Amino acid sequence: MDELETKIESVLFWKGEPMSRKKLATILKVSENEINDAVEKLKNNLAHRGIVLQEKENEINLGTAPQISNLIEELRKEELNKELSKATLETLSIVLYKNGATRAEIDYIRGVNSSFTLRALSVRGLVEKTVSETDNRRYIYKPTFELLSFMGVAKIEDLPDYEQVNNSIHNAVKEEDVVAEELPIQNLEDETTFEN
Amino acid sequence: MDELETKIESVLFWKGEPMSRKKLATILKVSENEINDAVEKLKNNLAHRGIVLQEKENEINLGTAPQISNLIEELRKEELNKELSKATLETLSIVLYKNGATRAEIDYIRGVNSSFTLRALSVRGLVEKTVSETDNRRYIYKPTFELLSFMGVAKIEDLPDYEQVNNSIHNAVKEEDVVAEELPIQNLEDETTFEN
Amino acid sequence: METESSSQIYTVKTEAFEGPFGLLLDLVEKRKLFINDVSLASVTEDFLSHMNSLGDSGSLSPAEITSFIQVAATLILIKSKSLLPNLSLTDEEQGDIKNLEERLRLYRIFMGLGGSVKSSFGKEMIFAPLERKNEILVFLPDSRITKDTMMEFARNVLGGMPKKVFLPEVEVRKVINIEEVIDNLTQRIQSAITMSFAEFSGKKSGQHTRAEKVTVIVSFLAMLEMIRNGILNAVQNNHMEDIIIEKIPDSALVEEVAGEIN
Repeated sequence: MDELETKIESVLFWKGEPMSRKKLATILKVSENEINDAVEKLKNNLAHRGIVLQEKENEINLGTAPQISNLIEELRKEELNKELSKATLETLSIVLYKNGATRAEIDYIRGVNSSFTLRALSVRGLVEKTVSETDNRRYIYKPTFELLSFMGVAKIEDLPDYEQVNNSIHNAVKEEDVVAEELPIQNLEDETTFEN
Repeated sequence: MDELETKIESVLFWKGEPMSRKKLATILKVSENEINDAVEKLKNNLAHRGIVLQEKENEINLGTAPQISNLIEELRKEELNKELSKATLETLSIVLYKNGATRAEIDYIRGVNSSFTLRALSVRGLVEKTVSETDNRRYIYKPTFELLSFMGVAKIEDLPDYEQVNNSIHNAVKEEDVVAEELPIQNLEDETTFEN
Repeated sequence: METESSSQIYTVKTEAFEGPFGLLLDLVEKRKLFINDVSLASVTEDFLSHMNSLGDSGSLSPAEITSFIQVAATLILIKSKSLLPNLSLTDEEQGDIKNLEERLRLYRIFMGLGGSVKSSFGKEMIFAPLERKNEILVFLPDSRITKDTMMEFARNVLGGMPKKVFLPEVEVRKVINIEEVIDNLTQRIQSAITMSFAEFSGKKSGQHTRAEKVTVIVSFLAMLEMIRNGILNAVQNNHMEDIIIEKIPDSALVEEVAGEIN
């Protein structure tokens, strides 16, 4: 294990929360490319261990290996809320397999207004609302590390059939903007609603 | 890495504090000898990494590698001295005006998960986590005495418009049922997501 | 909370919340059909009568009624066109039909994915480490924590929460609009019947005799009348009910506070 890799592992362990690669580069006084290389190595090193490295966009995080799930669950004092309503499942599958979606896109696919479902998912920490990188007037609901953790995947691409599904739906959803105005309540609400 | 070693690493990583070999043997349903062998292997495996295995009498623990201690100390100072985010201040205001709140209540009012912001507030001694007097399975976040005196209030009721804002918060949390109707998700008792 | 197996057949009355696509897809799939205009035309009557009974039972919120009605309007178009091929549709109407098919296909994809999410969710999980204990007790406040800023933040976050309000007028307008759509379609169908009178007698009509075809159309018109009344009932039963919408938070206030401090 090289020095940078060691440091990254240490810092992530100490922090116990997700950190951005950018932040790590600043702290460790190296380039982001160097961070990326070291993270790749660290990930390989952790491949068959009790700790996994999770990745999401620019952030990385350490967690327990999914195969130990039952054991840790037993050790926890509090019960996990694993309940998912039909509305929640639909919404989560859209947010996951599209790797982030606007509320208009979600409403378009579901045929119903999803604002309450999205708020509840956000309260549970399973999705987060972020400003679109390409259009700062739009909000995108994205999967959180917490959601990836519940799904037991280190990164979004590890979801079953992700690649295949993601390709096929991207081709199919192009027309969403045209129809967004048809949706109930849509126009009454502003996307800033849940901002914090 | 064999299975037992993986499990030990996972549990120690998750727990973040020293555990006795005996306790590990009980949890993992193996003999103490088996634990000793696996711990020896784990120690060797971790020898040149960012996470090290520490032993003290009969207890073992995972910690950051000693050669990284200066870096960690720097990070700790930086974390303690950085400006509080808007999200953190917002969370603090609810803890103050609710005069003690569960994380679920704070999440519900804010519409987002507040684990990280509550952690940031705890680390800086602004709020403290206590077990609820009425329900010992629930944690309540309370403002610290130091915070109140820093703000120049002798008691929480001296906050401006305390009664009115406090009432609004109580009503907002009560209305929870109304909103949860469509989304059978919200559970005030549920502190589980990130926390223990 | 659903604990039922995925094989359980959709039942209209029991589900607390089921959007129009769930119902429509179920009707199409029960008949083992592909999603296209032909299959949608064949399930239109079923969809409308299910919708009507949902409306009568009062189990739909106004927002839900609206989303069902939107789909119903498009289905009625599809059905009318299938009964009367010479009925001319506007570009917008044709667009609605194409969109409905596409949305339904997408919805089916995500319904399936929802099943796979359900089967992995919470099974083999990754856990974040427990909160590390604070070894050193410190008190490190921030100059922005004052009595006034805390009050502003608290008021602001409360102001941003979803509020209960009355059914917005626009919802009612959309519902009224569907009435017009039905009236308008009824007229168009009636005049199309006259226009295509000759066509009915021709051999193009396949197995249907002229009399049969007229009967089908007349009963569809009767159905439309029933739906029209059903929608009115649903609206009358529901439109005074509260629904909840989001209030736009006055985030400017927080910024103002922050600005004052900086």
